[in-house]
Amino acid sequence: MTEMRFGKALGQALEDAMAADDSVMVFGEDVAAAGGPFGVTRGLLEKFGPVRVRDTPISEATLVSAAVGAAMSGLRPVVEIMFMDFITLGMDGLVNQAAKARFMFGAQSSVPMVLRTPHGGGLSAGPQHSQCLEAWFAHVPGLKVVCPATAADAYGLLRAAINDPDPVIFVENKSIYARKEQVPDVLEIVPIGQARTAREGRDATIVAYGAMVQTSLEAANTLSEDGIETEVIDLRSIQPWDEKAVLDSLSRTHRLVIVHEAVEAFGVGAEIAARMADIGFDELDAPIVRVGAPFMPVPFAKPMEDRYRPDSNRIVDAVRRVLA
Amino acid sequence: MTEMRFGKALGQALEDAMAADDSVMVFGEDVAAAGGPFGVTRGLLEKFGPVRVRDTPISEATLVSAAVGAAMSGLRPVVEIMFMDFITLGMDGLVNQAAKARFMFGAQSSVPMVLRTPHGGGLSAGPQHSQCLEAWFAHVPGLKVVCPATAADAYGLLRAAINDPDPVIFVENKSIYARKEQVPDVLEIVPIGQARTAREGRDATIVAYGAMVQTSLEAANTLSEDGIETEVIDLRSIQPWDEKAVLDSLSRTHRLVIVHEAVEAFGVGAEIAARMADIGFDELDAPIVRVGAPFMPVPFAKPMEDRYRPDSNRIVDAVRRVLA
Amino acid sequence: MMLLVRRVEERLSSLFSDGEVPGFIHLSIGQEAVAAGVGSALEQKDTVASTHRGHGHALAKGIELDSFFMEIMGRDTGMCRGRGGSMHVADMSVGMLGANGIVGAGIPLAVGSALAHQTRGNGAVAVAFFGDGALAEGVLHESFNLAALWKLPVLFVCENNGWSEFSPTSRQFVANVRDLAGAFGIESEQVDGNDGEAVALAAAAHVEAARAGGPRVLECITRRVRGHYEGDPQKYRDDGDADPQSDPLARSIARLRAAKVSDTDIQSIETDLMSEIDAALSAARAAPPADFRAARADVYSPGSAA
Amino acid sequence: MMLLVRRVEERLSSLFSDGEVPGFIHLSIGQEAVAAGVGSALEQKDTVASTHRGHGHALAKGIELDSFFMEIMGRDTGMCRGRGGSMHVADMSVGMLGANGIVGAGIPLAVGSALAHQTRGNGAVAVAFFGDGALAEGVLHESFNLAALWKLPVLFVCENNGWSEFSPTSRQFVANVRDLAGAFGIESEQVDGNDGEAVALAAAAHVEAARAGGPRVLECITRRVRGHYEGDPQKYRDDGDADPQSDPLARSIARLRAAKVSDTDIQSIETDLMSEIDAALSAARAAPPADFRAARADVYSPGSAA
Ligand SMILES: Cc1ncc(C[n+]2csc(CCOP(=O)(O)OP(=O)(O)O)c2C)c(N)n1
Ligand SMILES: Cc1ncc(C[n+]2csc(CCOP(=O)(O)OP(=O)(O)O)c2C)c(N)n1
Ligand SMILES: [Mg+2]
Ligand SMILES: [Mg+2]
Repeated sequence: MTEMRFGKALGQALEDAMAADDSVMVFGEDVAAAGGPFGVTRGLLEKFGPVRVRDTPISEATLVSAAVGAAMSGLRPVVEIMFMDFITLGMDGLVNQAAKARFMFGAQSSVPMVLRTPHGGGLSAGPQHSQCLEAWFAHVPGLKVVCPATAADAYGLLRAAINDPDPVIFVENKSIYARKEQVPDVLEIVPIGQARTAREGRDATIVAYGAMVQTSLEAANTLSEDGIETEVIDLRSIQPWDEKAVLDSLSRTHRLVIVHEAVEAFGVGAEIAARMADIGFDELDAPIVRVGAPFMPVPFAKPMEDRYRPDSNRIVDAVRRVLA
Repeated sequence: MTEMRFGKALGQALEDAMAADDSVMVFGEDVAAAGGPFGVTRGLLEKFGPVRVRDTPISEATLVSAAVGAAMSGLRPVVEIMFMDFITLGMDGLVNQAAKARFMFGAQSSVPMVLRTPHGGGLSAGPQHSQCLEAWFAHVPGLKVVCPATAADAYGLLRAAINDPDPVIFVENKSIYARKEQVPDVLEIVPIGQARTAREGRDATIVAYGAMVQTSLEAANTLSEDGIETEVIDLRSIQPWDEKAVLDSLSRTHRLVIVHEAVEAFGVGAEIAARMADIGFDELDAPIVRVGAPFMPVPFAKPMEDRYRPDSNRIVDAVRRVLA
Repeated sequence: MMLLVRRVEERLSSLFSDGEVPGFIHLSIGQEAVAAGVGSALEQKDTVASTHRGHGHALAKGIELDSFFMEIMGRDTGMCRGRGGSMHVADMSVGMLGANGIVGAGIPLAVGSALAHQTRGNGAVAVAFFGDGALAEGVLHESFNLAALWKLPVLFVCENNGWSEFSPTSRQFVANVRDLAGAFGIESEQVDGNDGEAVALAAAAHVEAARAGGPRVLECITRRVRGHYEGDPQKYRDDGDADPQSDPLARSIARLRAAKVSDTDIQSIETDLMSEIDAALSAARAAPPADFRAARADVYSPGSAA
Repeated sequence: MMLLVRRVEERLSSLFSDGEVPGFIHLSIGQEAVAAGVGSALEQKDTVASTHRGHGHALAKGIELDSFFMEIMGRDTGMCRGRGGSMHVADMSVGMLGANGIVGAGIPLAVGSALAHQTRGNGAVAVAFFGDGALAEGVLHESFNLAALWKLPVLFVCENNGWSEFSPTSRQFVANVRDLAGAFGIESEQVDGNDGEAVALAAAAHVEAARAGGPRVLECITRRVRGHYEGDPQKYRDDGDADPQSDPLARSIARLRAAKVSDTDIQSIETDLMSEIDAALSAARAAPPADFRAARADVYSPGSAA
């Protein structure tokens, strides 16, 4: 095992993917010379040169669509959108072009592109620099959506995303870029679509992704002190998501809590809950409870933002509710 | 009662709103001289002149944001986006500006704008002219989302949306523009956020909105021949949605089916199901079943599109499933 | 090529009236010289991103006629297996990256394609076709800038037919293409888009310049003879009938005659074409309908998760 | 005004280092002449849409100092009740439509505001501030076109400080502002953005022209003295130290001196200002923290459904 930061694992994945495949290129605002706003792409320009690693103007719409066009013409572009909030400017390329090209052209070709983007709060960055918008993309047939919770998965899923023939939205929680973790000496590719059991437990299932996996594990530890053993499923991949893993866990625990940092209403958790209220209905011994952000923009002031983001107390309360 | 087309009711609402309030203005691509791609805005230019009714260039991003700026400066703009698919180009103005302005500026002002846009298939218009993307907006705190099912509501909800101090996304199903209906002689404003019981029934509840309300009523009639009486709740408003009306109905029927034309996965129905699997759990006697489009882009060829769009057979099957 | 596009679209027009073609179709009758002229300047490895009015661009890039008709008529054997229709005709094998239902969307796609060509060093050029209406979309600006900044091998072709749907260009866009391109240091040229030879010559020059590195802009002034879409009653329009002198096809035939091509030869080209079209149409009519299950299975690549 | 902006931002810089200001802050030190000069040309009814670097624009439009500090320090009594912070300072009562976290987003907002002014016939002008980095965003193009087409009363002010975050303008944008505006038939002027008087004069002329009908563009060449955000180590930068001669504040003080304003008078302005700032800061420190429940209640208008 070695110690590695979450952000560094991403950079390593980019480096290894670029070394393995000439057609992988990286572009985005300040990703080359400056090494990225969060340092993820540091060193790539020096290693792979200015043809394959490019700083771009502030033109999100064209960056995204150019990635689509490049992917249709033999490259595997990895484009970065500096904050997920700015993806509002690049929706057409993703939704009307990348997502549909394979289907709409009769499977003549795929669009092997990756869009990396950070979501989430914790930096007092305010309402336009903190949003979690992944639910939008999960609703769009043709896109895949991934969100790693650990450094090992950050590496493994990003490698998988780059290898994937279809467009992948790769979401990184910005509050954990600097977090250090133990990772295996040899990092492995992690297939898209398979959840991970982050903790086993018999009493209730928590489904989470991204930074909230760690928060859920903290909640599980707290609950464990009272003899309540929760299983924590790290979804890893949101579209497709591992329905079977969730259903299997639910079939053992019969109680379900779903956690994400995104706004609760109409979020990713809604689909998981809805699906389990259908195919998992007979397994349910209690209401399905979601823990997400309240229905409001992300507030700036630190105490407000702290209260806004789901924390382990809220998860503990939710688990207690499904066990009541 | 008089006969009126769905599209005409919308035009009437615009006309009455403009007559009632000088600050209401209408703009969009080909809405003035040509009267709108579906004829909804026909006659407005002649009645209210080229200052208040404007044809625009094809610049969706700027049209949406200009509506926001205009609404911050004393107007009540009604902007049209010709097909909902093109809203991908105007997301920033909606999500980062309109939705957040009131909150983010400490409630100094609201953004009284309406964005009208048609969704849905049925015209063989293909993957980029048929999408139902309302779930995206329902996930964004600060936006309201409305989708009428009848001509009377088309009128009443559009008047309410224009009067509303907050930004409203007004979604119109394009397959019913030309449908004729009986409407009261005097059309009334319909408050946003209140569902309508389109049909009473004791055996199961169907929740639907937009064009699918009619399809659900057809399904209910079919079921009624077998003695199954379904209640059909027309949601009317998606954000906010009338949780109480749905819960009340569920508390009587104990069985729930949710129907929309949008893709089922991560759609509006997911939130309703998730919410009922939480607060309505004790009322549920059966799995919650959703009927929506399959997880694929809207196909072009007519037989494929027909199979893609939910029809009353699929709704009948779903109701039978929850009654099984 | 012009003749092919014309006759194909005339046939589509009557098929549409007869209800054999579903959805919206946007014909380029009167504008064929643009597609044919630009197409003549391209190699197979070059790529094209097109518009909602893309039949001509697609045919000129070398797509196959049978599967074209099949697509527009929604058959399983259509080039897109009946999932896209008229607005999405595409054939990756000949570098036709697709007609596009989103105005302006082809512009940054072509820029991306050019980025791939440049990065891979394959000497190919990407072409973006777009109408005068698309001039108002912000991606044009972003794409001009990025292409100029990175010296990408891309040719921007503005097909200026004077109309955006039901509105004349003058009520849509105030800049002219040349000044706009010039602001980005991009060389541009305006040509008579109804003169096939002029388009071909200009396109050849600009394609080669773009291939050598750096974007070019070609504006082709042309005329939309039909309505915006088939079935458009065009009540908004009173710009007179098309001047027969300016018809690109008539001009090109006149040129052939002037070059002493005999009427019989011209007639035989036409006859061959018509029978090709007839054959394609019969094949399309006989083709199986689009396959829903196959479509459902093609949202993602096989073997990939989902 | 320049002095106010400078001293306020210097104070913010030290507050930020001390951890009293959360989040990101982008200072306009060295660029004050733009805000002050343009602000001096505006009336109360005029509106301003600004950028992430908007403190100066806000102060110059007449926002109140106490609630400004309170906002940036996240207090309930801040102008935005602690929900927006530095990147969202706004005061509708003085026509300050907000700083903005989205590069370029203020441009079409100002166009919309100008549309309201024109439609209501109230004789007001809207101003869009934006940086050189925003030149690459497509909304600029769309907004130039719409404003020119509709002859809207809007002044576009490009604050060109040579940098977009960590990248120089030359690696971002190839067009120049004048040619770009010119392509749309919009008159523009480039001024020394570090010369308060020059900015004020030019702004006054263009604001009045815009008021009479039709957009104008003013490009102000200036210098970002600090990093992109506070805490930016600026390793990427080697464009030398700021030339003290070009400092807008020093120049404006020199001008005052040349106009025979005495050092004591200048000193007393400064002293007054500092005590105003001290007072605002004390008030902000004493102010109650932002109120979560009130925030939750303010997503929609009261009484409206939700
Ligand atoms: C983003 C977007 N906005 C609007 C439309 C609707 N629309 C289709 S074609 C068209 C006019 C396009 O005009 P132009 O680019 O000149 O092409 P032409 O039809 O003249 O070939 C419009 C507004 C669209 N398809 N996409
Ligand atoms: C749409 C969008 N893209 C990217 C960013 C990140 N970002 C913030 S400021 C900035 C540079 C802006 O440069 P410029 O417009 O010149 O303003 P300056 O910082 O120089 O005042 C960038 C890229 C953003 N906030 N919004
Ligand atoms: Mg045109
Ligand atoms: Mg700058």
